[in-house]
Amino acid sequence: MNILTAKNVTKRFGGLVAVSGLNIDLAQGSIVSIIGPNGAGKTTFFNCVTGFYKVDEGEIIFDGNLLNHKSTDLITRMGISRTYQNIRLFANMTAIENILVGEHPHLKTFWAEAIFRTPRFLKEEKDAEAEARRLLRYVGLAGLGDSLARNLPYGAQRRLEIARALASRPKLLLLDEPTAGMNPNESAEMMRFIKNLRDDLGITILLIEHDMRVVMGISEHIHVLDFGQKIAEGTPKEIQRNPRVIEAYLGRGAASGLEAEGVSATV
Amino acid sequence: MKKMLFILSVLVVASMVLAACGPAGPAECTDELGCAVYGPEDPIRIASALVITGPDAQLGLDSQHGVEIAIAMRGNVAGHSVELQAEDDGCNAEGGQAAGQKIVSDPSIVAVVGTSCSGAGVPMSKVISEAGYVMVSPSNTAPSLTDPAQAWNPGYLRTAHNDKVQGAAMAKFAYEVLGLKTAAAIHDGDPYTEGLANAFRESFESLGGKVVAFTAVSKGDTDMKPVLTAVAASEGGAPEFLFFPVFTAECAFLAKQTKEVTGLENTVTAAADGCFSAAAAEAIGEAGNGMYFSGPDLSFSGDTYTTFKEQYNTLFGSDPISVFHAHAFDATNMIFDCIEKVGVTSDDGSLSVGRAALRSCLYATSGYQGITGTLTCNEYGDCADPKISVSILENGEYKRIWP
Amino acid sequence: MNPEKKFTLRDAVNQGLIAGLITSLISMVGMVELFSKRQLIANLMTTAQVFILLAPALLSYQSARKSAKNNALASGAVTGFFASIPIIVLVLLASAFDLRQFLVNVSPNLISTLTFGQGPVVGSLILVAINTLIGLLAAILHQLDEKIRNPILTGLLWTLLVGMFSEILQERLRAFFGISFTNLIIRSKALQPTVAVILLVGITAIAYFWGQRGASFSERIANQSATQRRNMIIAQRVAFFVLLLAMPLLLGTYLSEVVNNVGIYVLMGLGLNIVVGFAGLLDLGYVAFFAIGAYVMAILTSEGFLGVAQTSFWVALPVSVITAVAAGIFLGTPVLRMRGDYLAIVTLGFGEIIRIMANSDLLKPFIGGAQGVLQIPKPSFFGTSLIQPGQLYYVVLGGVLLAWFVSTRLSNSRLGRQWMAMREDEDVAEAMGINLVNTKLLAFAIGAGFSGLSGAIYASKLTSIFPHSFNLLISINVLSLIIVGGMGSLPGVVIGSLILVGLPELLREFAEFRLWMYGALLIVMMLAKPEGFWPSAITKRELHAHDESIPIEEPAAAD
Amino acid sequence: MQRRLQNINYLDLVLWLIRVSIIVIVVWGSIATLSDNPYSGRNWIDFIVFGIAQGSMYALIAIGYTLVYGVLFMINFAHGEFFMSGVMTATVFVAGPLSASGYLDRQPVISLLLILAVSMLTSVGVAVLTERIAYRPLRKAPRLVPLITAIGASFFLQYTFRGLYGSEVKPFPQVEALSGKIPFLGTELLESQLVVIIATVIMLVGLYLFVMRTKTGKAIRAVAEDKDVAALMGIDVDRTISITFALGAAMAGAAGVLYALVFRQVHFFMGFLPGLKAFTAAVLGGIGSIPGAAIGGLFLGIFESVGPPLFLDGLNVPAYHQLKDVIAFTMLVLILIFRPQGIIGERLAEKKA
Repeated sequence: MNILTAKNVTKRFGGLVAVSGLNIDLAQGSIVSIIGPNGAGKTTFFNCVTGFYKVDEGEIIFDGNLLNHKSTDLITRMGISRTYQNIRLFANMTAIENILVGEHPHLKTFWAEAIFRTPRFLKEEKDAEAEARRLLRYVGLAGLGDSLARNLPYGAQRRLEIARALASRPKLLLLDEPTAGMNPNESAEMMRFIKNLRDDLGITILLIEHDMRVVMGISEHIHVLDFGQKIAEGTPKEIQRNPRVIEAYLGRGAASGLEAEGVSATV
Repeated sequence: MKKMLFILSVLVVASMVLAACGPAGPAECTDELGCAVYGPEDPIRIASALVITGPDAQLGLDSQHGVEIAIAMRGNVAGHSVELQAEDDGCNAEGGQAAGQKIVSDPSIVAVVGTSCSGAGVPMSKVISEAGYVMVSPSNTAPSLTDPAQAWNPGYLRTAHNDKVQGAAMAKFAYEVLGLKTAAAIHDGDPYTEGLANAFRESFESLGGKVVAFTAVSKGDTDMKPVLTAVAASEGGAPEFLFFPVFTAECAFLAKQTKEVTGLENTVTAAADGCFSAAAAEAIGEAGNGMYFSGPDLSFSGDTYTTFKEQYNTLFGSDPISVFHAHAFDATNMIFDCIEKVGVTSDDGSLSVGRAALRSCLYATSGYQGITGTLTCNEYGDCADPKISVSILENGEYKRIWP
Repeated sequence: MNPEKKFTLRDAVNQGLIAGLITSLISMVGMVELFSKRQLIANLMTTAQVFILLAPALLSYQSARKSAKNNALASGAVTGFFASIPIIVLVLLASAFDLRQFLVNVSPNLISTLTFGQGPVVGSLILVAINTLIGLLAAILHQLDEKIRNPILTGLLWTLLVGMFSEILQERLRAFFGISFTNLIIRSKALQPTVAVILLVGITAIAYFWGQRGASFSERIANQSATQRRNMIIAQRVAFFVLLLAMPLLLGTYLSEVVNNVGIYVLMGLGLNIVVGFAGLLDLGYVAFFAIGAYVMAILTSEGFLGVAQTSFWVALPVSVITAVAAGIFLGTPVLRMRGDYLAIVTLGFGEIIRIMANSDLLKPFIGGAQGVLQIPKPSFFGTSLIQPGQLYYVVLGGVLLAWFVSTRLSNSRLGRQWMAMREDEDVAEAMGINLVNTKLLAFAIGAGFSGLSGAIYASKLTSIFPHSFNLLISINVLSLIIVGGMGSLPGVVIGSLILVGLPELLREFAEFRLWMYGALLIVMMLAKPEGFWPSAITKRELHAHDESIPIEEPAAAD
Repeated sequence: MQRRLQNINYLDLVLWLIRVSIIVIVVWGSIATLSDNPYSGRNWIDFIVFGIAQGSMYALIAIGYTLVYGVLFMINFAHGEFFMSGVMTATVFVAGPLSASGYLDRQPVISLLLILAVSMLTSVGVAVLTERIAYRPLRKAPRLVPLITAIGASFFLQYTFRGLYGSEVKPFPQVEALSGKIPFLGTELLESQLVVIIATVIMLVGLYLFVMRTKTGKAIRAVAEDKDVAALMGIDVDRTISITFALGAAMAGAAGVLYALVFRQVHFFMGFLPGLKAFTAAVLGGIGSIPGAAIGGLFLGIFESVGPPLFLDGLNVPAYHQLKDVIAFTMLVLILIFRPQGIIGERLAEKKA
């Protein structure tokens, strides 16, 4: 069964077509990668899925629900959660506080209960904190709960961001370049970690990645984007042999440096 | 920070402990509101609560000088010297209330001269009256202050004229002296100017004239031409007389721009005492030629005023800078007269002034000869001799022409 | 401080000239002259002299701090010396020409204050001598050991403070100890010289011994058992509350009035703190809700012709608050999608619109227009009308405690974290499932509620309200006090209100320069101490983001 | 989930309600006024002319906001004070003495140029100092911080100049050569107003060409686009920002003199309200765009002058001119809510959103 179906998704910025007629199906419990050169529309697609951008054409269906006109917070509540290419933690909050914010969709007490410290509120806060500490341990940051997010080392920040995304108990996790800036050892570690996420928690994972070793190592299925269009899809093996992919990559140089989508999104 | 707090609390606690050994109570007093009691050597203490800081400071300082001269010229009151506690009313409600609270927390103060601004007078009148004190304002003009249905309180009197008087005087001048039948009035949303403009409108209409436009600008406006154009185009035709009792800045804009608006070239313009000062005349410049200004009659005469002016010059190095010094002088002297009337001097030379007695004495003032005229207080504390004069501005000089 | 940058003689000269220019500026705007009448120590020192010497002293201290140890004293003296140059230029210019026709405050009186009444030539020499001396003293002070320096600074500060507030102190001392005792200490609003010396020495000594003993004291506290510590905290709290409750008795009528005014602003500050400090939404039209609370209270309770219901204070109070909350939601809704500075400007516009409407002839039949609403009764409590400031104090205190309580509880809850997250990064907060609409509206609504409560108490305390009391400056004032105290910090709100509202109330001269000082304070605080005097933990973190180093050690890998 | 959906609807509902009610008031008011028609055609032309003259000044001040916003993304709240400081200083030190000595009437052109120069130089000096002391150290701070500093700078400057020159209204001398009236479209135009309009057009065009054509202008645009890249290209960012402030302040200084020519008095508080209005104008036209500031200024000026009689007279609002600022602020709010990119702005606004 498909957990996410994108049908003919198109997103334009002025004259620029960032994503054009994209079709992507995601099977429940799979690990799927989106790859492509800079400016191919990968992050834009993530932003469309999470409701940060409104889709111009086509539809995105998650778990049987149409996402097109839903707001970002609602989509998160439905079970999609993400990380960012350039880590976007709440830098001045502690690690625990970051995760607690992530748990937000599952906290049920009414805000006024906080004023009176109702037993329900106290219990919920206690449970939330315990859950946050558990997640912190799970991503291997035990004992760092009270340090500020921005004071954490780079790799720890990446993992904290994933912990924060996990806190909302997603069914689908979108990871935007989870191994960017990591050395081969760290990347390998992250790959194992991502696999465990799926195997232990059953979360479907969609990732954007440039590191081909990571992509080929963990993906069960790969979509290749270029100029906002899908040029290929298939298993890692198929993709490696696909001439269009090779041309897209080798013909125009390897992918490195800043991704242009982020820029086009803000200009 | 914590250390500061600690030391502070040590000081506070120390003063608490020491407070236990306070002084003895006051002398005997039969007045229902209590008495102000002074030892044989103590000075009588009165307070002033005038606006002595901020943009309106000139107004208040001028009045305060009036009080100080009254004290200096009087010398001793009932055998005691007089000490002035000068407070600031800030020209706003909070300032008036705070000054009032400060005054009533001092039992040695017997009476107050103040406030300058009506807005400060409203809450202060309440504070002063509730505490059993009495105040005489030299420059509050708002009608509400002596209206028992509004803000009047039993401890409040004033020697300044009620706005109703000034508005009526201007209306009378325009209708009867100048013989103009249509008029317009513009205020700027200040309670003072709005009250004056309204009083003018009522009087002018009751005299039989027609107010073709009654409108307002905002403080800080500079471009008055749209509003003036609208006035010129009012249904009853362009007014023959335009009254804008606003303060200097807006007054000068209105005066200058009236001349530039088609349809108002021949309209007679007039303002009130908010724009009646040397600085205002300078700000208006040539555009003010032939413009009328109403204000309290400043043609004070008599020996007292001559002495007063000399004193003012020696003490403060200038001629009076505003219009209410004389009212303050009279207010202070009214208070002194009543202290002498109701104060009880005991054998050892100490003086006790009953507060209720002082109040009723002040309210009973009748035919008092002050430098602002003959003052008689009505039952709600309006004591001013309602003499309003109208002056014309010619080449930067004010010339009194009416009455 | 900056070892990589050498502090040269030239820098010391520059510091001196800057100090001199600052002093000249405060002289030219009239602050020195205004304070020349307020004596600090009888016949010896006026507040004006403190202002003249403050900038040279501070910058000389700064020079000494920055320069190498062996020439610190010289730097201080040089800075002090050069600080007098711009002042002397001003003095000479003013003696040669009549500057007064251009610069209204350069009066003979000012020049005489600047030259200690000795004429331009002798006076200038004295000025040079004194400034150099002050510079040297400041440098010496810096060279002293911290254990001695801090007590001296504490002593100086407190003596100056007592001197400044001697007028108020005089009144209190009279009330407690009688006139004759008071006259020993303070006469004609100034501290007696001997008393000043005793104070200085005494406080310095106390501070010194406190500093000496402090270490062992805190050690003893650290050694206490948990229950002992808890008992102590409880005891402290009880003592604090008793002190709060006993305040009016200690303060007397006038100071209670001042405290009430401060309290009104604390209440507003706590509200704005939620909006700006917690949620990060800069609201410059905050006065609108204050006005709405005040007007609702006024119209509902007034006994005058504008009153519609003549209800009691306690009935009108919740109505005022609810109206303000509704207004907060109503005005908050259209601006929800705006951020940062746009939001600030739009809310400023709202504030002005509300004020102009209240002042307009259009609404005059309903809310009195320029003439305001009069005859608002003071609150009564079981039949007693709370006329005295000392009684009203408890109403204000109740309001402040309520707002404080709600603020603390909310900031430590899920909602508090939502606000924090939203302040940090709105997009990510939304992606974490936070509904921005609700979260922002809650901040606006609760902030508006506190402000409305404050306005309602204000109206009833003042017994009359005028639209002019609700101008933009109130919003600026409240914003300033939050910033001075520390954004997001509750004790900061109190400190800020005491400094910005209480101080000008007590030192009326300051009233003239209130806004000037607010302006200067806002700039200086943002440059030097953006976290405020009593910072909240989170703001401190945020503003010193670039100062801290990141721990290098990475912890154990995933388990 | 149902509740969430309602919330979104609630937001749109409120926005729609605002839109509809404003349109109803405006349309109804206009129809009522026009059917009643208390004003002649000439009156309407007068209103528009007054509006254009006032709007020109808004436009000149708005330039400063737009330039600084374009470069720093910061609302320079103190900009109105730059406007005030220049003309106050020029009035006190130059215009007053020149007028007293009679030189002003003998040599009006030289005198005016002198006044203009002093005003512009003072404004520029104040602006550069303010930028150096209060803004530059905060360039990396969170975004609210410089805004708060700017508010502080605004009040500090206002009350410094009040302390220096006093709180009274200072008269600016009437220039005889500019006090006549010129017939225009069936009404009369004041010469001073004509000077304002012409001077504004000249300065705006000059500034536009400067920013578009010169090297410094290109540097400004590069810094506005991306500070880091500009720095890499060898542009001195700090200096460019200073120049931007100076340019804006020079325009404000000139606007101050024009203001004084028309209204003939100056005051320490005179910068505050025009500053706010000019900001409104800048937003109206699309902040960051120079032609936008010009169009926004004119639009706001005309709106303020024509709006109250057109919308409110017919509704029988008493003393409707009091509500002029309500109209201006309402417009600001509406623009920011419904069209934050302004009338012609596009690029910068989206960058900001």
